[in-house]
Amino acid sequence: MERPNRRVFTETLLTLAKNDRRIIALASDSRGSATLNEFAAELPEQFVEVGIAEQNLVGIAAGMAKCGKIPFACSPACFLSMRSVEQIKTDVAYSGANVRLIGISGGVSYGALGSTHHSLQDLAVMQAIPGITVILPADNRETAMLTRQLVDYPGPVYMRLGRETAPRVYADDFQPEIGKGTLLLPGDDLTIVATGELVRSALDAGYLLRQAGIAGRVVALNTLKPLDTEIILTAARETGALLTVEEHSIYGGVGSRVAQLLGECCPVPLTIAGFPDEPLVTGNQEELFRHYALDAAGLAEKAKGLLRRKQATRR
Amino acid sequence: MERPNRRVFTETLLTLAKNDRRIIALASDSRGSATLNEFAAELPEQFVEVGIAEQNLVGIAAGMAKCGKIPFACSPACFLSMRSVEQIKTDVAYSGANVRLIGISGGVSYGALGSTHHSLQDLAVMQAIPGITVILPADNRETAMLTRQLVDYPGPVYMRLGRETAPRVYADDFQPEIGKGTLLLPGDDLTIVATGELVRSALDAGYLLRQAGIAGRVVALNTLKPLDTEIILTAARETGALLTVEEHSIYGGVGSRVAQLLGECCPVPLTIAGFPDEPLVTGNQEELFRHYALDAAGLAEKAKGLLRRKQATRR
Amino acid sequence: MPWELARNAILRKKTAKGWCGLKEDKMALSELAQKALATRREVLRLIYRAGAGHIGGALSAVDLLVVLFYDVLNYRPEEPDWPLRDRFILSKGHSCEGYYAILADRGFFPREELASFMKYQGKLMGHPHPKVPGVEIATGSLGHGLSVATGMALAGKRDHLPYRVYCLLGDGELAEGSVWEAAMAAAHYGLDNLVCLIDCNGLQISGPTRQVMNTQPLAAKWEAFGWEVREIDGHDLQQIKQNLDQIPFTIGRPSLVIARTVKGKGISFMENDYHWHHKVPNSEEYARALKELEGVGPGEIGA
Amino acid sequence: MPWELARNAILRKKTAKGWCGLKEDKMALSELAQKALATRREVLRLIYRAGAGHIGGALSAVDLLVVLFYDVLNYRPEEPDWPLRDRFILSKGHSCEGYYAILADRGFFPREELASFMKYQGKLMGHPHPKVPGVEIATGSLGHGLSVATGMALAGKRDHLPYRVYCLLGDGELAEGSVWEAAMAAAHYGLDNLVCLIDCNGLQISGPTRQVMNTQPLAAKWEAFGWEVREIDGHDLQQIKQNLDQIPFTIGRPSLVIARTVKGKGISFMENDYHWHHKVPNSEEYARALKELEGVGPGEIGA
Ligand SMILES: Cc1ncc(C[n+]2csc(CCOP(=O)(O)OP(=O)(O)O)c2C)c(N)n1
Ligand SMILES: Cc1ncc(C[n+]2csc(CCOP(=O)(O)OP(=O)(O)O)c2C)c(N)n1
Ligand SMILES: [Mg+2]
Ligand SMILES: [Mg+2]
Repeated sequence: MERPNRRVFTETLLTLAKNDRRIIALASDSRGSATLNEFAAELPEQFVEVGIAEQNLVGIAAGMAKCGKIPFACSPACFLSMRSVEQIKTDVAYSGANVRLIGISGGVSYGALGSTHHSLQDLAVMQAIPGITVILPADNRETAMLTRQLVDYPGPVYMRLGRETAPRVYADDFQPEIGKGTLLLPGDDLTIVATGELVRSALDAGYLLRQAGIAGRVVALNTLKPLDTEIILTAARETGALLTVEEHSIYGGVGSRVAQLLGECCPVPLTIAGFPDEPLVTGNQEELFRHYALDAAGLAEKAKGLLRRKQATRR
Repeated sequence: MERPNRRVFTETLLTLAKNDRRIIALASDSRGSATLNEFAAELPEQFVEVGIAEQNLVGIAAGMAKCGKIPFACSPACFLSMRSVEQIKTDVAYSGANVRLIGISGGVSYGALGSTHHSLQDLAVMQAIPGITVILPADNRETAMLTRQLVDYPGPVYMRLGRETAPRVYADDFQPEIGKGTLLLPGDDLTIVATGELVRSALDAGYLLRQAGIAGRVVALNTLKPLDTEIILTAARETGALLTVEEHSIYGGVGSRVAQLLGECCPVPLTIAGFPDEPLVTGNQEELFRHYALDAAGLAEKAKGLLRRKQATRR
Repeated sequence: MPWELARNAILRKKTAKGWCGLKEDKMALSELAQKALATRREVLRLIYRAGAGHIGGALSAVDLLVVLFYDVLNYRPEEPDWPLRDRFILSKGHSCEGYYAILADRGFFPREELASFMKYQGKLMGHPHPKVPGVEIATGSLGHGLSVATGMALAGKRDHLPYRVYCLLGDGELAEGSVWEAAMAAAHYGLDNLVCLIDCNGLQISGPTRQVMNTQPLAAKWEAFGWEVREIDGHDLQQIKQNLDQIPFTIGRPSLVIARTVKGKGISFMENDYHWHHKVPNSEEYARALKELEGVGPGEIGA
Repeated sequence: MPWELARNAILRKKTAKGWCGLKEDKMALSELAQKALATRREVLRLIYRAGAGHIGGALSAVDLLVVLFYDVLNYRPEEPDWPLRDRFILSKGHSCEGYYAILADRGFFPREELASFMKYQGKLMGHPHPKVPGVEIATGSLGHGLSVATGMALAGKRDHLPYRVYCLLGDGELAEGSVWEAAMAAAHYGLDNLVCLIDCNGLQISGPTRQVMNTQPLAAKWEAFGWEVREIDGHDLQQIKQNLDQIPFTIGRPSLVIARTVKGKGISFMENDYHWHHKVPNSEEYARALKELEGVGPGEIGA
């Protein structure tokens, strides 16, 4: 049964932490959202609660990292990536502290709670800070396996996890790797490049396109930085058109990073699917995905538009 | 005689404020860097000092804006755009408070003071926040005229100003407008799109190219958001290759925004000139520009490389 | 400036009688109690219908909100931007349900709007936003409100206007450093037109505030930061009213009200239980809770 | 845990004698005074040569740094990552000149490196960065240091290690809310292995701290936040030493030292003048200043 990635993360972390005293979980009154209650109860000496103080969360984590700990600082992505971003820039990234920043309930997970609770700028700012690996797992399996890899991964990391149940994407023998994209569906008409928990919608869009006779390739990125440039450039060369998909502002995230790569190496038509640069309507995550055409049907439509554009330029 | 843009800004603001009691200048122990000492002395009732507390600076400015004031919150760009960014997102942008955020000594103005004092992520994060106009004037004249336009410009604004003397770009009859790009030098071989105080270097690079027999077009953007898409797309169609120039990370700023526009409307070869995604060497602003090939000579070389790429793809 | 204080006192009196938007005269305590009960019922209903919301902190804040909006604040519902209005900022923005219920009851927007709470394309989100009439600023991220309130109070001082600014914070929220930035600045500028109320229910999401991150002792902290502090029972309407009638507590200083409250107040099985921070009652719990909040009278909201 | 405290005391004693990297025994006060003078000279020289830097706050902090690095802290310059070392964090990172001078004198890096201060491709930037041996974390943005120090002290507690963590802040810096987040957490976790020193020179960039943004009364604030507070003369080497020898001031609480200092200390025309926060002396001023700092003796740095 599928579960929320944040829950899978915490369970994995607890298992790891039982055999590795270096691992510390930190929360900012975010134990519930991060599902860290069990961790706090079982390993109180490896748990740190800082209260509602996200700047301090990151500073403390950096200090502990510099003393040999492997801190996982878990806080809602909206607050972690904004309220404490200067600490992330300076105490973590610039100082090279091995902190794992876990952005819980990322994107529009919090739906109708409004913009204060949406993290739609996190990829933009994290990407622009040198030295941070930016990870967005798609499903439970990937979350568990990347969490394991995180323990001894060098340098600071930002990992964003969703709040709701994450539908399965990968088979049981899938071996994800940080920094390596995955070809999910072959095809040569165009490529959908998706990240995070929208990978499932992108894959479903790929199937919808098949039904419409379009061979859409689907590629998943679990890491925005460092980017798997190889898989994207291959897709650009072989399919000649890319649709990027992300739970983020259309500016500064996956789409803009891919746009940059294409412009610098292989200019082809591109469509960026994400949240528009305007205040969002009220709604839960699913409603917002539908409203802004980020569900499978919406993505398939965008892909068709892109294909028409590709064909028009070729003519 | 040319002077630093921050100084021109403050003088203009003081002149305006003398006739407009709505205008408030706010500082966070940044009076010196913002050259607000004279303002504070002449108009104490329109000046607010909050001390070293950038979050509070923005919150207070938002509150004053909601009471009919036109607050200009002036603080080093590195702190303003990061330490208080969640206040900018929520209190200013999301709440629609008419605050003018003035990022002083932006980019690498503070040179050898190190990364804590560089603002190379500000454009990325501001661009991803809905509702903020992002302005980067090039020279003294443009700074003065845009400052005047800011007073009654609707909605929140982030304006970034440099610390050092800004060399002249524009003639005395130039009429800049927020959101409107300017063609500085005609040419059809390629286009250099530059922003902020690097416009001058871009223009000089254009002249260097001429000497080398290359007709490089030079376009200046004083506004990143809303973007003058017209002038960029025209350049893309007419010159077939773009080099963007910014005092910012290569990720998430002007280059990535232009890349996105090109990918979505007119895919052509692109080169993004900015600071690489790595810790910078020690140096003052000029040394850093030279080191990272953002001076006129460096930009001209980049342009030549781009031209070769354009010609290769055409062949 | 003592002359200004005297002038403001006169202006505020006039305001309450003549300029103010309140149709009725000041309410009797019994009426306020009815309003509080009705507001609690509406909080429960909103959250039950939406299947979401933050019930514990909404209920602990009701009595403070009722005294503020039915007795203390000057405003004009038909002219929400009236420049002389007192400002209210719900810094603990997650407690928006009671706030919405009261704004609707006072006529800032039609009561029917309440049905859209957290619904697709609705106007009322899970945290306050200024597109809702009566809301001054977006909150929901904790620790922002007092800075904004400080800016508003400072603007009032600079313009010599008689309005006051009231800001409500949670006790867990006091761990945010930004609160102390604002506290320091408000005292520095001597903003005696600023009132901060702490909904001191002793709990936050993860448990008792003393255990999660102890923000106590509140009085000593705020006094050291230059505020005039009073501690009251946050569910005693008369005490709330009496103290808020004495603003500023000291001339030249901002006023702090530490309101001792009970999280989940009014619904026995929610009281003092941090799990009810944002748990949503099931149908059986809803019925039981509604029953406990029964009461009749003219003050009933949204009945 | 009293047993742990006793154990740590024993371990720390051992450390000072045996494990520690210090070649010489503890210094006499007169030697410390020489070091302070020499450090001030080096501060002046670094800033004059670089044509940049923050001289006022660097000079006010010298005596605190000297006592810390020549008397109090346990460390091994040849093994800067030694796990049992005491940690020092210069939260007011702009005062790096004295810090660099002392680190070089203690052997963390070759003295010649000082010549690269703020120079193109040099190692020593205008604010500390951990690529410089002896520096634990990058500072320069104010208000970060105490959180990091709190994390280090907490890690020490969790691992039952005897090291201590010392953190130096400016008095203007205390306006940053993040400082109070850290202060609250350090007290919450009873970090008596954490020492915060305030370089209380009464000035910041724009003027007297009382006017810019009054962070006073310091003692009342920190006490309310749960710290044990002592106020000392920040230029009296003996007083500094005596008080730092008594850490923790109280078992189970973090210790705060309010050091009354003079900005620009040691150079008469810079003393108590906020313009010298980051003004760079011209050649005439340089000569005059150097003359005031003359003094001879074995402790001279970089002579
Ligand atoms: C900056 C920020 N961090 C975290 C949260 C998530 N959050 C919402 S309510 C809450 C607990 C608030 O506790 P308290 O201030 O005591 O409020 P009350 O008990 O009155 O509900 C938290 C942590 C938030 N809204 N904003
Ligand atoms: C977050 C942040 N805001 C602003 C600055 C700019 N700044 C550098 S030093 C300084 C004044 C510091 O005053 P104080 O803490 O009293 O230090 P001291 O007097 O010891 O120099 C300021 C505002 C900064 N470095 N970091
Ligand atoms: Mg509470
Ligand atoms: Mg000072």
